Amino acid sequence: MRKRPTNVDTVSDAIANDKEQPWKELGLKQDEYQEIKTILGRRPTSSELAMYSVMWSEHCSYKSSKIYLRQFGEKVTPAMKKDLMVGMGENAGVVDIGEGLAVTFKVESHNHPSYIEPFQGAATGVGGIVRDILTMGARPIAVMDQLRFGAPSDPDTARVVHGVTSGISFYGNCLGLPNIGGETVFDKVYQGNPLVNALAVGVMKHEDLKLAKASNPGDLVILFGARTGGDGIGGVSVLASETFDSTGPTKRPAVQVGDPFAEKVLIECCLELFYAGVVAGIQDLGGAGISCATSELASNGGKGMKVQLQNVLLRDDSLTPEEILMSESQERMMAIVPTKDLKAFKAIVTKWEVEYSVLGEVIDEDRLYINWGEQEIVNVPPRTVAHDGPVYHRPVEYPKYQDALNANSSKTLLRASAPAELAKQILAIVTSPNQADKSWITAQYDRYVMGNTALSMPDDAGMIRVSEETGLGITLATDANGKYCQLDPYHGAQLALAEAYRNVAVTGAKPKAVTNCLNFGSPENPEVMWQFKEATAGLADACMELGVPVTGGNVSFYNQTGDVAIYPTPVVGVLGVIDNVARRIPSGWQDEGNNIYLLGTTKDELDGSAWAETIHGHLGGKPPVVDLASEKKLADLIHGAAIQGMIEAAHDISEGGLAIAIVEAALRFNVGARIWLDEVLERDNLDLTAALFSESQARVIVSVGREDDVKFQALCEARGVPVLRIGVTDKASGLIEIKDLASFELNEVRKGWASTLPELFG
Amino acid sequence: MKIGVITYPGTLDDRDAQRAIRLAGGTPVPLWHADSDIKKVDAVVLPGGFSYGDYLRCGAIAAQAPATQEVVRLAAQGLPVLGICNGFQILVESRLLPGGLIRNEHQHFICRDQRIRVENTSTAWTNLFEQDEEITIPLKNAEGGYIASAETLKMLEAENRVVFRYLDVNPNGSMNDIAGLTNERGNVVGLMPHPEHATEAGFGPDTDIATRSGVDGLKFFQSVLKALVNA
Amino acid sequence: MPKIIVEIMPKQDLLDPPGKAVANALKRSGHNDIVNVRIGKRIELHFDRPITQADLDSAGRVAASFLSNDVIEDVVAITKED
Amino acid sequence: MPKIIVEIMPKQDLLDPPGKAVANALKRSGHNDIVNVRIGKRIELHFDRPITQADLDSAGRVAASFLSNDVIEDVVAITKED
Ligand SMILES: Nc1ncnc2c1ncn2[C@@H]1O[C@H](COP(=O)(O)OP(=O)(O)O)[C@@H](O)[C@H]1O
Ligand SMILES: [Mg+2]
Repeated sequence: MRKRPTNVDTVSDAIANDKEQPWKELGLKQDEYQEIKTILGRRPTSSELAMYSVMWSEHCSYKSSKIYLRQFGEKVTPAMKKDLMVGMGENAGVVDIGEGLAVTFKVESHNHPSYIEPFQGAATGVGGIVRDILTMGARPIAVMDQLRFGAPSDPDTARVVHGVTSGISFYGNCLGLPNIGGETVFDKVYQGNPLVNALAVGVMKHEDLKLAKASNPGDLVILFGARTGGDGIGGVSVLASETFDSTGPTKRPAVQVGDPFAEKVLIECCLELFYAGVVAGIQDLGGAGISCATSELASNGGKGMKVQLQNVLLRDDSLTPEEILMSESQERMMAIVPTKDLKAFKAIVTKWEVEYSVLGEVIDEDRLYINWGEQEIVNVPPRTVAHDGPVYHRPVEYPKYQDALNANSSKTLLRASAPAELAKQILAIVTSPNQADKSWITAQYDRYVMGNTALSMPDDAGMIRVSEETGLGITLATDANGKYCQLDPYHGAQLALAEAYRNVAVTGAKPKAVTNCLNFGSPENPEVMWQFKEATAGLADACMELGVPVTGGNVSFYNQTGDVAIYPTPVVGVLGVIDNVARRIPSGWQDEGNNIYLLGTTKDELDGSAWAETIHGHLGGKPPVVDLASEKKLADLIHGAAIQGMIEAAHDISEGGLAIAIVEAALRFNVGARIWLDEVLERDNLDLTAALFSESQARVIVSVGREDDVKFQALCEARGVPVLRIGVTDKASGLIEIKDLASFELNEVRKGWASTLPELFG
Repeated sequence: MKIGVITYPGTLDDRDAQRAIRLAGGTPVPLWHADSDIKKVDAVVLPGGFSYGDYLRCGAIAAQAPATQEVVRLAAQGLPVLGICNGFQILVESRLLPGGLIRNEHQHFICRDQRIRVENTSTAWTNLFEQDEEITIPLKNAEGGYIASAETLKMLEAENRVVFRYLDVNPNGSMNDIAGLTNERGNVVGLMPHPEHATEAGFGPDTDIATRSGVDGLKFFQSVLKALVNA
Repeated sequence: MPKIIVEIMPKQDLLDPPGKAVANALKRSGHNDIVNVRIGKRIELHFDRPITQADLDSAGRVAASFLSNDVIEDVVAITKED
Repeated sequence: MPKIIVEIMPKQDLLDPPGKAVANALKRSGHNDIVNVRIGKRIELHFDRPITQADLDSAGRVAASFLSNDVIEDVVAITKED
C-alpha cells in the first residue's frame, strides 16, 4: 500500500510564509497569479493554486471567448426565449418541446486527448457529454459524433481513425445510447489536430429539471460513482513533486481511462435518485474534477461549502490533495443531498453497487473550506474560482492571407463539357473520402438500442421518438464546413447553421434550438481571434434571423501545430421537434414513378466546393451566398407538405451539389431515376458543371407521388419556393439516367462509393 | 402470459424486450439480476447489452447472478428461455447452450440489418415460422463469433439444433454460419441478432416497402405465447 | 505487493481472431519469422498479505471455474510473486 | 513449438475497468482476501525454428512499439519457451 501523504501546504503556512510557486508551469500568467494573491490577501496554498490554475484555464474559464459568447444570449427575441427553460451557462440548455416534456442537448470537444490516445480520448469524450446531459435531470437518449481527421494518405491517420471510431463505438454502445448521426471529414489541416466532438441529447419531464447548485445550508455534499485515481492529472505533477517526499509517484498519466459500464450504472442510479427526489443539486465531474464541482455548486447557489478531502474514496492512497482536487477520473458525480434524505440516497446507490462518500456540507457563508484531516488547505470565496476568472480582450487582426485567398476564385478552373468527362467527375466526387459511404464508421455504432430511432445514418438527420403514447419526437443534425469558414468565417458559420437547419427541416421536423462547438486555432494568434469574432457574430446573427436560440455549446482553442491552425470549424447542431415521428420523411426514394423536384435556385457557386477540391485540389474564393429567408421558407414548405403527407422523400443539397444529392437519394434504397437538367440550365442560366456541382444554398430535392403533383406545385408557388420537376423515380431499371449526359448503374456506383473507406482503413 | 425480462447492471435492451413482449400480446415482467425470485413467470428473456461491461468474457459475470442461476434450474424443467445477444452469451457461459462466443473475425463492433434463415421451427420460440423461412432482423455485437469443437458442431448439426443461420454475409466469422442454437429439449434458444428490434413498424430494419418497417422479430414472442397456451 | 498471476490462452485448435489480426499486421511489417500469434490474458490477483498455499489452491479453482471458460480457453500457468 | 511470450499490463495509475469488474465479482462470491485485480495480455509469438537473441531483441521492439500502447500500458515481461 502506498502511504497517504501528510506533509501538505496549509492555509496557515501560506499566511506565515510567502514562497516561490510554480504558477507558470501550471499555465497561469504573472498578473493572474498576482490577482489570486490579491483575492486571498496572501499567497495561495498549493491546493488553492491547483484549483485556480485549472479553473482559470482557457478550457474551464472561457477567458478568451467569453466576450463573444455573450451575443448568443443577447441577440435573441422574446419569441426565441419562449420555450427555453434553461439557456446558456448551465451544463446544457433545456428546451420545452410540449406535452410536459423537455429536451436537453449539447455538443462538446475532446480533440486533444483524442490525438494522444485516440481510443480512450474519444471514449471519455462521449462519457463526459453524456454526464452533462444527465446532470440536467434528463435520461440520455442518443449521441452523435462530429469527426475531422487528417489526410487519408497520411500514415498516422489510420491510427487516429481506428482509435477514435472504436472508442466512440465502445463507449456509446455500452451505454445503450443509439448513435443517430454525425460527420466525418478528412483534410490535411487536421493532421496533427483531429477534431472529436460528441453530442448527447436527453429528455425529461419539466418537473425533473435539476440544476448544479448548492443553496441550502446543512445539505450534504456527496461524491459518488467511480473512485478517484491518478489519471488525467499529468499537469499537476509539478505541485506533487514540490509537496511530496521523494518516494512518491512523480509523473501521473495524462490520459484518462473510461469505464462505460460504470457510467451506465451511474446513469440508472442517478435517474432513480432524481425520481426519488433526494437530490437538491447535482454536478458531473469533468475537467477540473472536484475543484470544479465544489466551487461551481457553491458559487451557483450563492453559498459556501465545508469539505473533508480525506473522505474522497481513492484508487490510490498516495494521491496528494492537489492531485485529488484536480483528478479527472471519469464516471463520478457530486450531489447535494438534504440530511433527511441520506437514508433513501444510500439505499438507491447500494442497490446499484455504486460507491459514495459524504465529503462535507453546504454552509451559509461565501466561503469554500477544504480540509485535509485536521489541516486547512483551501479557504477561498467560491465565486472567484468558478465564475470570476480572468476575461481577455485578445487582439484581433484581419489575416494577411485573407484577400489573396478570396481573390483566388474557382472561376479560372477548367470545366469539362464532354458528357463522359462530367460523368467521370461525378464518380470521382462520389467515391472521394469526404463524400463516400460512411458505413465503415457508422456500422460500428448501435442505432437500434432503446427502440425509438425513427431516422439515423445515412439519412440527413437523426430522429428519436420521445413519447411512445403520442409519437412526439425530436430531430438532430450537425454540420460545419471548415473550408467555407476559412474563406469567410462570418458566413461560413452561418452556412453551417443553414445546413443543419435544412437537414432537420427535410425530415419534416420544425427546427427549434441550436448548440455549437467552436473548434479554432490559438486565441493568442490575432488572426485566429478575428476568425473567432467573425464566426460567433455570424452564427449569432443567423440564429436571430432564423429564430432559433443557442442553448449552449463549447469552445476548443489551440487546435494547431506550430503556427498552422486548423480551418475554423464551428460545428453547429440544430434540434427540431416533430409532433409524430410516423410522419418522418426519409432521404431516399422508394416508390416507382414518383416525380422528383428541385426546390430552390442554383447559382454558379463552386468556390470551396467538393468539386474544386476533388477535381482540382483547389480552395479559394468566396463561399456560397447565405440566404436565410429562403431557408426558412423552404423549411416551412416541407413542414407544411409533410403534414399533408405529400412528400415521399427529401434530401438536402450540400457538399458535392445536385449530382451527389441525386446519387445519395438513389443509393438509399437502390431505386434509380431518370433525370433531366435542361430546364434548370435554362432557368438559372448555368453550364453543366454548375448545375451538377454548385453548392448553392437553400436547395432540396424531394420526391412526390403523381397524385399530389398539382397540389404540391401549387403549395410551392403559394409559398414562393422555386420548384422545378427534374425527373422521375425508376425502380426497375437499376440506373440513374441523366439525359444527354450519362447513365449510371446503381450497383457499380455503390461498389465504388461503399469501398472507399474500407479500402483506406481495412 | 407473463414473460420475465432480466436486467443486469449493464443490460441495455431490456425495455425493448419488454415492449416486444407487449406488442406480441404478452405481459412483460421486469426481473432483477440480484433476486433469485423470478416471480412465477411463464418464460424468460435474457436481453442484450453489456452485462458487467462484458469484461473478462461476455456474459461470464452475469452467469453467476442469482436470477441466472434460478433460470438455469428452471430451464432444466422446461421453462422457455430466450437469450438475445448478450443473453445468448450468458446462456453459453451458463452451459445451457454449448460452445463459445468470441471476438468478431474483423475485430469491429458491427450493427447491420441481417438476413437469417430459420432452420428449426420446433422450438418454443420459433414455432410460428415456416421451415427455412428467411427473415431480416438487426444484428449488433462485437463478440458474436460462434465457436465450438468439431464434435460439438457435428452433434449440433446432427440433432438439428442450429436454429438460425446467417444468409448473404457471415457478419462475425461464426462457424457453420451459426446465428442461433437451441438445447436438446427446444425450450432454450439463444441467438446473436435481435428480434426485439424488429417488432414495431417504424423502428425496425428497412424493407423494400418502407423505411424501418420490418417486424420479422414479432413471431419469436408470439411463438412462445402459443407454446405456453398449448403446453 | 504479493500477487498470484493466472495466465489463460485460447484453446490451441480454436480460432483466435485478435491473434490472427496481429499476426497479419506483423507479417505486413516484415516479421516473416513469426508464424503464428495467440493472444490470451494475464490476470493478477493482488493480496495485501503474504500468499499461502491455500490461496494458490483457491486461485486454481477460481481460474478454472470463473476466470477461464474451458470450452474455449486453457489455464496455462498459475504463479505467485511476492 | 518455440515461442516468445510478451506480457503486458495496464499502467498502475490508470483505471482498469475489466480488473475492477472481476475484483467485484470475486468479492461477491466471497473471495475477500483479493484486494485488487488487474487484467493484461499474454501474447505468444510462435516460431517454427529455435529462437535466437536477435528474435528476442526484435520482439522487445515490437512489444514496445506495436503490441503495447505506452500511453496506457507497460510491457512487464518478455520470455522465451522452446
Ligand atoms: N462520424 C459519424 N458518426 C455518425 N454518423 C455519421 C458520421 N459520419 C457520417 N455520419 C452519417 O452518415 C450520413 C452521411 O453523412 P454526410 O454525407 O456527411 O451527410 P450530409 O450529406 O448530410 O452532409 C449521415 O446520416 C450522417 O449522420
Ligand atoms: Mg444532408
